[in-house]
Amino acid sequence: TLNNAAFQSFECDGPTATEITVSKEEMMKFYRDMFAIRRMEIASDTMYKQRQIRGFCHLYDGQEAVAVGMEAATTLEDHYVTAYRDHAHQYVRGDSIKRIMAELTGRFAGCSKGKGGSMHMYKKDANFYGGNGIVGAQIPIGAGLALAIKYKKTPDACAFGLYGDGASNQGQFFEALNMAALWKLPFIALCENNNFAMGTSTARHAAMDEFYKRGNACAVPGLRVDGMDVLAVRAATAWAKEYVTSGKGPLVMEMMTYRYHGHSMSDPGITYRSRDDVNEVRKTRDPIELHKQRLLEYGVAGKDEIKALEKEVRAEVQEAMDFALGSEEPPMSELYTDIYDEAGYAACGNKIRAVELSSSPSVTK
Amino acid sequence: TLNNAAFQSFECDGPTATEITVSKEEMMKFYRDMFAIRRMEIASDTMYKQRQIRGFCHLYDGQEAVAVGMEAATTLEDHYVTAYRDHAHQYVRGDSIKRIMAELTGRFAGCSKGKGGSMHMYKKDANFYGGNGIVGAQIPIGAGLALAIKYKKTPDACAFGLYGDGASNQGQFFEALNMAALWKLPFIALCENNNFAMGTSTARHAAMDEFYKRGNACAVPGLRVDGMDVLAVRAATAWAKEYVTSGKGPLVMEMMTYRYHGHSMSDPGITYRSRDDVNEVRKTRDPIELHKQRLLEYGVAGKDEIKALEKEVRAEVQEAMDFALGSEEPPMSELYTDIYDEAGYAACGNKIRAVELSSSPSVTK
Amino acid sequence: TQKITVREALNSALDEEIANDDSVFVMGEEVAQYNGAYKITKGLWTKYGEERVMDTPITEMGFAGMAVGAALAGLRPVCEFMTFNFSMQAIDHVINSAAKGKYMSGGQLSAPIVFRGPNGAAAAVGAQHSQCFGAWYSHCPGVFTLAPYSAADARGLLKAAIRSNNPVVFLEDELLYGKEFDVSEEVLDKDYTLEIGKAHVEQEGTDVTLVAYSRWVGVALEAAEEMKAKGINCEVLNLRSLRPLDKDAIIKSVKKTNRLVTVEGGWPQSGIGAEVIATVMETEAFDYLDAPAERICGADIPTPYAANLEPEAFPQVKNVVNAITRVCA
Amino acid sequence: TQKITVREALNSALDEEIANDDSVFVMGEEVAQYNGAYKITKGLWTKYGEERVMDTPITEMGFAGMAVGAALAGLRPVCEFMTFNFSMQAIDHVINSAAKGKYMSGGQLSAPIVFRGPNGAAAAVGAQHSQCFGAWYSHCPGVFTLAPYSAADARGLLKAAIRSNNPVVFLEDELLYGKEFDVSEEVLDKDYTLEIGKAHVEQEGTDVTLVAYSRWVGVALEAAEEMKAKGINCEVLNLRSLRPLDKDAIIKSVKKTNRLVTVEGGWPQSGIGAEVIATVMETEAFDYLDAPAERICGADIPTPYAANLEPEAFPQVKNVVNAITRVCA
Ligand SMILES: Cc1ncc(C[n+]2csc(CCOP(=O)(O)OP(=O)(O)O)c2C)c(N)n1
Ligand SMILES: Cc1ncc(C[n+]2csc(CCOP(=O)(O)OP(=O)(O)O)c2C)c(N)n1
Ligand SMILES: [Mg+2]
Ligand SMILES: [Mg+2]
Repeated sequence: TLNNAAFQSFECDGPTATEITVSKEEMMKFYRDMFAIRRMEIASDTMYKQRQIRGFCHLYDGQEAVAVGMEAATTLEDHYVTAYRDHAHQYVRGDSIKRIMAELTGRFAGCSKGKGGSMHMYKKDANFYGGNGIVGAQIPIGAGLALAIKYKKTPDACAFGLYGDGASNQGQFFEALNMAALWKLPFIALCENNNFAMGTSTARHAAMDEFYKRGNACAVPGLRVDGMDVLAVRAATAWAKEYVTSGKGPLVMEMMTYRYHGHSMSDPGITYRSRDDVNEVRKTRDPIELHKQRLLEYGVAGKDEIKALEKEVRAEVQEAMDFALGSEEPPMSELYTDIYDEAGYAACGNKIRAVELSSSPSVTK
Repeated sequence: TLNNAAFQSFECDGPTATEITVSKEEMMKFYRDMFAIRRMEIASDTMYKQRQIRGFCHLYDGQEAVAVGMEAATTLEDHYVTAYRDHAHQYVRGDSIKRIMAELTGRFAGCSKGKGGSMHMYKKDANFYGGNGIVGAQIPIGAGLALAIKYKKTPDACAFGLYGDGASNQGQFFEALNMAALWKLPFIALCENNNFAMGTSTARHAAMDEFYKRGNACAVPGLRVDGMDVLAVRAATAWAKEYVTSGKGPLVMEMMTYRYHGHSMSDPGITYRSRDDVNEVRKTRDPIELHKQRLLEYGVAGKDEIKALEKEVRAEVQEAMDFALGSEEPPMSELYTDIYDEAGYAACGNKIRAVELSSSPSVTK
Repeated sequence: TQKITVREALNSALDEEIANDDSVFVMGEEVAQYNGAYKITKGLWTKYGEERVMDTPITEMGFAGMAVGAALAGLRPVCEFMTFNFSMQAIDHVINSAAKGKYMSGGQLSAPIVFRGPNGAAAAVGAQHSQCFGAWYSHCPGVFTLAPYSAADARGLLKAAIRSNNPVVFLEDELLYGKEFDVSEEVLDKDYTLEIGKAHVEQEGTDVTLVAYSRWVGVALEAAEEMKAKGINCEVLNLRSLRPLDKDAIIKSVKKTNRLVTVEGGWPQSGIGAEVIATVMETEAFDYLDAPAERICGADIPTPYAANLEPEAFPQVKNVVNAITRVCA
Repeated sequence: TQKITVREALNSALDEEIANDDSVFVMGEEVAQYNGAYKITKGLWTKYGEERVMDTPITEMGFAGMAVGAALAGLRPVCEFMTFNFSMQAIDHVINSAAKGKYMSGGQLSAPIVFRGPNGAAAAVGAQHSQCFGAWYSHCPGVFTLAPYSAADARGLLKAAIRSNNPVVFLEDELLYGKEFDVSEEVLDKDYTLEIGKAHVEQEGTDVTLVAYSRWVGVALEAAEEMKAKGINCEVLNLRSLRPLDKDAIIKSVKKTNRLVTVEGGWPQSGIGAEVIATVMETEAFDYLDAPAERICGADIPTPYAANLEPEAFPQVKNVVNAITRVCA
């Protein structure tokens, strides 16, 4: 049974069912996935502090229920794009912690061969299009994925463009939503509202901070969801997918969630909010704790079973760390590959200019 | 007495008075100004066809009541920026038809010395900032003017950013409005809804085409106004100015209007609408005709008086045409001036590169 | 041979490519029902319907981003900017979303997209509507930048661009749209494509190399014609592609003529001419130069409106003639 | 003399200019309460309040446009881009609204605005966060483009930029923010400004001229140091200003040393090095060149993340040393 307050609808009859059917396996999988993401992010934090991960690194702990709940209600036919806070999304779309960690540490075994880094993960074979470092840019890209779905007449598929509360002010959100509405695209603009854009709270960056209602400028309905409750996310996403694939046009979803870490690894995350604020969320709204209580309450699993699973996951994450650190950096030739396709390189005379013209290598793809 | 349907408010208590007090002089001035704009635009059409005006030329006939009504409710302390359809705005801000025509014909006596052309007229001394050829760009510029007004604590002044129905889809509209709302700027985002963005009707370009309600995404109220009735425009603008200067933040106004000409001189304007459509508006909603009927009805002026005034205006426009055609083109040295200030030119070594390096002139300002 | 305009060349190329491949579609402002602001897409909406020819609102950033998304998902959008001046609102998507995606994803993503529209100065449209984006776009790896001159260029390059798996910026010139060119049967073949990255010798010559692209090839050809009377034999190289830049062709021609003048409509600083000259400086061509090369470019100013000023802001035949005369002195 | 970092130089310059002129204010993302993403605006909000130091939402196009509007109305905004990569969302306002306004209005409008922030590659931030915009911005007339290297540059140029009535793009380098430089009393004076458009000879030399800007001046200086041991005496020219480009300084130095290497972090094609070389080609400096000039640039690729690859994508001391060695061979 879901909390009644788990959904708020805007200009649509959102999901009303508070009874949810879910199998034991699913319940356990949700726990496992959320726990794995949490451990992966904590491991990233550690490795960052040890300078094994460099540059920008945006962690997802606190928001796990969103990625896991969404994925539970979608298939790999559904297209998906998010911003730089992308590790968990890469994971739920089927990539391994090993490959994610290898990317974070800049290894050739990483999901982008070590060339993308934390912000740029992709899983094309699972229709996951990244991993975009430019705030807001992923929203029209997501709408474009929806355009392709409609164009190709893929039945029952939709596209998700995920963005933060800060990104929701970007003009291109409105531009893309307007077109998605005009063309009735199967597009879900999904806002992960974690209360802050870097150090700026929603109240300071958005004149109207009920982000699920922001489609009003384009007559697009919205749905606000408790993003800390994986079952609520799953149910809402299922409803939303049904809505947008039925030809009614796009939908705005707002997931109320929270990030525990600072914005990125360079942000301590406690200048614009207090430690107490963060602890309060950890105590009262933590998605993993909440789900664990459910597992116990409904007798899905006992404490020991959960402990065992946690141990297994910890080992898996440790193994991934070891794997990443032990694996090779990309060969130097990779510097010049993956810019064009083969014909493109041929058009360049198979030469790409290096820092020194005279060292420019021959490259064929 | 105004038509009851002249205003529609959104999330605010808009103007309610249907009784309007206006002096005879004002009534005559409105007529004169609207008629002058109409004649000026028709003269431009003629001159364009004679190839005396070149390039893009966007005419304002049909929309005269907006510029004239707005100006009647504002002072030169109020800042103002619009798009490329700017001849009438230049005029109501106090420039002469002569200087406007001289600009259109690329003469040195033009309001931009012949260097701007139809789309780029400005009257800095009257706080008119153009004249912008990039759809949507004028909206944040307008909000920035409002920021300056607030910053300088100019009492009772506000800024207007005028844009078309097509421009209202631009993301920067929402971006600017959000900031204007957060910072409670005295900004009026004023949409001249003339039904079309080039050849695209509002229904085809905007998923939600009640443009006065588009501030909803930023909790900004709106007001829709009969933009063919100069008195309604004046009353609404006065109300709006009062609203935004009282510290309540910005407002969106939508003026329902119509352009008779094609989008620009290269658009015949009858592929996406019929001649009958245009004639219907001319017959039933023409702002000048409407105002003339009022003058007669309320006994402000008799037919002869109106005729005399029209004759005077026609002569003035003819004189402006003659003036423009008889005046000098800019001297060749103007090619290189007005890019930087004096210190800027000095920083360039007082040299600006010409097409041929060896012909580069010395320039000092 | 037959005569067709550049407009007809572009229109027929689009038409054939839409017909040829289900994944090709056109989107942009006024491209469908209005037949295109410059009529390049004329008749396509009527013929193929709104699924293949889509009118967009005036939201360049939004629709360019959507076009990239559609390309990533396997379609082949042709995204029209009414003019390239407006692409500044969307340039983040051209560079950050389209050009860099393949690399950042370790090769996974591919964005087979063409951004096209008129570029550079037209007539009397003022400073905001006259910018040449050749140097900006060709500065960036990951996206090719093409600039046709003739009707054959237009057909062959546009068809090649649409068929390419790499993102392409396709810079047209409004003042060429109405210009007629002779074309052979081969050019009219529905599979006629030109190789991307190859310059074309428009006219062979022995005394000086003129390097140009887009409309400026025409100016160079006229100047060459004028010089012929003075006994100077110009080789005119039409770059066709600004990235990849055909360095071999430039080097080869300079080695032959020993002199170089570049002609472009864009601003001088870090323009195309600068790159051509730097290429000569850095390669064996340098040793063959018998005189310093010269650049003829747009003046280093925003574009003025007045009819007397505007022509002086861009290369005219006389300027090219002057430069050739100096270089060959 | 005293040591200050580039960060302190920028911060103190902003502080003093805000204090000095009521019309100067700072706006951008996280510039106020967060003290700036890179702490360039640290303490300013506390000191001057939100009327002078304004946090904006993440809406580059919107706030850049608003900053231009405010400038047109007589204020002097300093508009921070968190990094210049994000300026692509706003570039239309930089060029079409700020740079061209004065010209189009026949001199009426003036936009005394500074767009500033870190530019080019930082460390390990990937392809979308590493672009150098030096060549793009300096291509365009109407806006000046400055690029400080040292703390003195940073103070003197930023204060000059804020006081200038012309729009200025001010390209900083994140990797220099923490770098300390010796500065004299003069540099710390609250009216210390540097002349816009003047390059600075960082080190006199006789054998070869190294032309660089921003962080790459440091790389050039290190290479010069290394070459000294080999008996080669380099002159290092810090451009400071990319537009106006100080051609006289380049010409003067090349006439003296007869050899030239350019060093930049941006992409090669139509970059700053290309312009420097073309300048030499077109002027009397050409006759003084004893060897062809060489460019050392960022590799012609998007920026990779991996720790082993990334350094190879940008000029290192060894590359400059190699180039000098070749040019002086
Ligand atoms: C266009 C652009 N501007 C600024 C940035 C720098 N930046 C990266 S993330 C971020 C905050 C985004 O906040 P939000 O959208 O709420 O997402 P969250 O980080 O909370 O997931 C900013 C300002 C950027 N990457 N792109
Ligand atoms: C960014 C941009 N995109 C496209 C254009 C080309 N264009 C000029 S006006 C216009 C139509 C604008 O319609 P609307 O905003 O309704 O204004 P109206 O012309 O009706 O006054 C278009 C597409 C432009 N100038 N700028
Ligand atoms: Mg957030
Ligand atoms: Mg309109």
